[in-house]
Amino acid sequence: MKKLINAPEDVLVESLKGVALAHPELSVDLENHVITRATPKAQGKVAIVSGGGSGHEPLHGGFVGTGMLDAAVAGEVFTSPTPDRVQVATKAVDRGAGVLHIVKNYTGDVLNFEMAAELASMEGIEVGSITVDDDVAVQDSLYTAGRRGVGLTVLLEKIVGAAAEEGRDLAAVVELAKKVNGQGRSMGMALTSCTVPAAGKPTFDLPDDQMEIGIGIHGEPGRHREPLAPASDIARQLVEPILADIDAAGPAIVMLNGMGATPLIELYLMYGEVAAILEKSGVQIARNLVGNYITSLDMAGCSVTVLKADDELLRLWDAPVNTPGLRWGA
Amino acid sequence: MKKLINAPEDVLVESLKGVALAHPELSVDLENHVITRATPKAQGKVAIVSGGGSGHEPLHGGFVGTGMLDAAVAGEVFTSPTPDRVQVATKAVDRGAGVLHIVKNYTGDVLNFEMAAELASMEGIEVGSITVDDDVAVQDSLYTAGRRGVGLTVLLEKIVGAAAEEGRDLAAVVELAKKVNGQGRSMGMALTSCTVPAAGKPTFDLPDDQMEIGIGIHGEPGRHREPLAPASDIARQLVEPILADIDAAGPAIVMLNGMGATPLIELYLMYGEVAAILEKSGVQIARNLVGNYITSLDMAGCSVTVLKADDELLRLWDAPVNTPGLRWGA
Amino acid sequence: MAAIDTAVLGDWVSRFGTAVTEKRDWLTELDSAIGDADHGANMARGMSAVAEKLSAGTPATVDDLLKTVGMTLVSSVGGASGPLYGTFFLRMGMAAGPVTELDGPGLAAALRAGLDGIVARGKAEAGDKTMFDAMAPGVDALDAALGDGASLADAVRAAAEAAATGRDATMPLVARKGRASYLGERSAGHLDPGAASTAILFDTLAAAVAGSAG
Amino acid sequence: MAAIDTAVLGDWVSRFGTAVTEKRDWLTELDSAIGDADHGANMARGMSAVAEKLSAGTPATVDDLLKTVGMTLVSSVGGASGPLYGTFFLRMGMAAGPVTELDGPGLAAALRAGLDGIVARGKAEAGDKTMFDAMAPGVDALDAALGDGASLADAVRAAAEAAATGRDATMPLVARKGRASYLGERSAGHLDPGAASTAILFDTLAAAVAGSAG
Ligand SMILES: Nc1ncnc2c1ncn2[C@@H]1O[C@H](COP(=O)(O)OP(=O)(O)O)[C@@H](O)[C@H]1O
Ligand SMILES: Nc1ncnc2c1ncn2[C@@H]1O[C@H](COP(=O)(O)OP(=O)(O)O)[C@@H](O)[C@H]1O
Ligand SMILES: [Mg+2]
Ligand SMILES: [Mg+2]
Ligand SMILES: [Mg+2]
Ligand SMILES: [Mg+2]
Repeated sequence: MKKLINAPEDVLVESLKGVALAHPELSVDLENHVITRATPKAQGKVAIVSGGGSGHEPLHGGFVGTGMLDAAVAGEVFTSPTPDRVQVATKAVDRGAGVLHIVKNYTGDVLNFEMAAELASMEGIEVGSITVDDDVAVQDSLYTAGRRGVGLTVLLEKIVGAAAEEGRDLAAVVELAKKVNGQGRSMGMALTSCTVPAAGKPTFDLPDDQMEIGIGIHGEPGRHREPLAPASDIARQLVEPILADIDAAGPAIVMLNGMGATPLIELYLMYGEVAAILEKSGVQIARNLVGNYITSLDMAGCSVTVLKADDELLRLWDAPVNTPGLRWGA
Repeated sequence: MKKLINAPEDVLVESLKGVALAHPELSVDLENHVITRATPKAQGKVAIVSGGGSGHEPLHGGFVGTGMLDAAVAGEVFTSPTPDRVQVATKAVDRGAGVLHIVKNYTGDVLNFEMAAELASMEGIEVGSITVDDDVAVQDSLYTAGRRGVGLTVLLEKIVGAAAEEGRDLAAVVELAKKVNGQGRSMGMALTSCTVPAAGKPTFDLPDDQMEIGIGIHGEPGRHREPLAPASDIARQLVEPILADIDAAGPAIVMLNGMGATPLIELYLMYGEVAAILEKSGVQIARNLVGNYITSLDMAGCSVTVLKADDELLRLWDAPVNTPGLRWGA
Repeated sequence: MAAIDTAVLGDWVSRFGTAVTEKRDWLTELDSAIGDADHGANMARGMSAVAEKLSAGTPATVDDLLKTVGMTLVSSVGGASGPLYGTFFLRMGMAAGPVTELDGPGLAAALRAGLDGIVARGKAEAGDKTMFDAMAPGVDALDAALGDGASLADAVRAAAEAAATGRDATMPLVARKGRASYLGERSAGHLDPGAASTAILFDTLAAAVAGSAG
Repeated sequence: MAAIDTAVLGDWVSRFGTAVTEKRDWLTELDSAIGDADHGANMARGMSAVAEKLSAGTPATVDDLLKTVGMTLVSSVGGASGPLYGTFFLRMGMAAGPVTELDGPGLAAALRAGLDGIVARGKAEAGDKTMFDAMAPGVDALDAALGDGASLADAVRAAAEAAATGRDATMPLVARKGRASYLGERSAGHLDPGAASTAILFDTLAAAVAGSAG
């Protein structure tokens, strides 16, 4: 395992220490692994908390700041945080107007955030919750854990964060979150596995001439393994299942996301391929993000997220945001 | 070779196509591989052109925009661009006040930009030039090619870009560039080699338990190979040679840069280690950058840059910048 | 021996902690194949927090002991297994109440309550390829053995064997819950990591009961 | 044969292009060891641009031909080798002037001018481990052979041999110029890629002259 770390068990806290030193505009609770804004938002506004296992940076800690999250709770690598810590974050940021929990749809995240919401309501804090489930690699069904939450989480945190900043109430913010979740879908692929520090070796073996299609963001192997293909072919394999799942014709926000170890030169190349296919299919890319926004440690690969957008979503997208990971208008 | 590409020979142009689609605020000349601002700066202001081999993204194309570069010229991967293309960029952005060429100190870049400056002066464009040479891994000497230009280039482009935006004249901008270059130093290391698409395999072999200290940004092997060490030890090996080369006590701008394949969780951890050593040595980190800013394709590893700063540099650093790779205040 | 006291339950918890720590790499290996490579680390972290919590001394009542274990797991593990195992111990403790020992039926009822808690949280059904598939056969076997008049020691041994069989039976299943479900058909051919740790849970229970009898 | 015309020079350029393209992987391999793994790609790209440029027909005069080659290299290669080889051909052409053929001394003077151009741009000295270390011995050997009364064909063959010897002699050197200099002591033990392409340059010159004589 080749990583810039000391002991595997210290990775999370030591990385959070670096975040604290690098970002005086954030407050980092090293005991509870909670990142909040150093300057809280105004009283009476809905607060937004997200969190989950670590290893997806900049998600979620890198999206704490004006116009996006109020707090992020960082679990161990790929392990959702515990309810008591989510509750610490929830209490810390509540400004009297309730708190939205943004949860990625994994059994662990869902259960821990559920328990946290129970704790919060016991303390009289109103909690709303959205479970993001945008990954078309996974079939949705009443009898399974359902689709995973992946790339759309980034877009949702931005848009919902802007709405909360505007002063919408909790019900309206939850409503908006549901709308975004309903209109966005993602699909990812990997060229290599990632290596969980505590495990010390790659989660799966992938021969030099193979790739995984339909991976998640935790080093889970994908739905199927295929011979390595040109970027244009990979783009097709990512975009087609998305367009088969939602009617995305019209304006959209599109993210071409890197999984952590793929350099920007390749991500832009992939974006070119993806954009070409989307435009041919009637998707009109109104806004885009290209880069590493929701990663899977040191996995090489990428994912595509398409969010059907209307004027409201575009306006909220364009609203000022000031976080380590996304910043404009501020 | 596992990359999100089509044919190796098309990587550069196809990646530039993606940049063009992703960034309507930029103009991309796909024939000459030149990226400029879609809206040029005001007449009478000094323009800034940089460039070099590709494979270091976001450098340089990702730093084109208000407050930073006017144009970037992208050579083939790790190969400096040709003089005629540098000249195309120079002519395109000259607003009558002269053009600064920011050149990283590599024989190829120096020679091609030198010839480009000759072409420009033949066409009556005043060109100033700064050769960035900040890499303390390489010994400076009159009889060698001298130190390489690495991480400091990012900081210099930001600061000098802000000065040009303010309306300083070419002589003053060159003067400032020299000052920055004199006060900044960098040092890098690699956990893995990168793979040049046209070469198809890693530039060097690095066993699983070894690392390279003192690498550049072109997959050049470093000055020495060592057993893999904990992050705290690596931090020491990067910071000490910098502090041995310049007296950096007092305020500084510090960058902890990823080489392309190292995820943010590790970069923040390294930043924590580096910051601790620097603070202990009397360096007071006034501003910082943590992330992938000047990369070496898919190399895993990092570099540290320390720029001794005064009020002038900090003010220029804080000035608004609006580029794909760096953005604040805009 | 017809009943077990808090010392035996404490011994169970401690043996479980030792065993998941010893088998940590194996559990993580199983989770690498169809999950996210952390089940061993999760269980070891949780049970070492439990050991630390109990190092001051075993609580005097069964419910205090089991609820402490449950709360500690909930607040130290995270992931799916944290709330699930945490709820298991919490519900076990709530079912047992403020007693100082459990007889066979009492133990069986507490375990059944723990199992129900896991189902209430995670909605797993038989054959979903989860810890349920080791735990339900274990609890059923305990009920059956006690019903057949077996001694407590023999009954928990039978439960441990049934849990192990249940664990092994997860091998061919296609997962429908948890992370492994994302793999679809590819999840078949691997043991479920949570079923594996549950088999350890029952095995260490049998060992603790046997140890106290010896 | 005491002189070579533009057809022979055109043949040289075309042979050089073919040879660097054939040896592209080897040149890149050499550049991987002590540089940035692109010398093969650079030379192949440049010489294929030259071939394309000349496909319309060989210019009528020596200076036109060589300057076209030089300008094309400058504007298609980049890196260190682009301006260096480009300057080499540009200066060769300028020294030759608008003639239609070069005799031995004319060729030697043109090559010397090219070499001087490389030095003017790159400031390399003997032993710096660059293309200079193959080129200077080649040009010196040509002068010496012609001075000894050798035929043009024999003289360029001697030059090619000297360039190859010069290339081989770069092996133990510690680089002081170009990218390889960053490696310090670690650059010793490897051939310099630019010296390797320069040896090919002289070898194909000898082949072109021999071909025209045959
Ligand atoms: N809905 C569920 N009901 C019961 N058990 C479940 C459920 N989902 C997951 N599990 C169990 O949890 C185990 C995984 O635990 P662990 O790896 O610690 O958590 P995570 O999946 O969050 O990484 C699975 O092997 C499975 O036995
Ligand atoms: N200052 C110099 N003078 C002469 N030749 C040089 C000089 N610097 C580099 N070279 C030659 O250039 C070769 C490298 O060319 P190439 O790999 O194409 O360019 P780059 O080093 O820019 O990648 C070296 O092997 C060396 O022979
Ligand atoms: Mg997990
Ligand atoms: Mg090069
Ligand atoms: Mg797991
Ligand atoms: Mg080279």
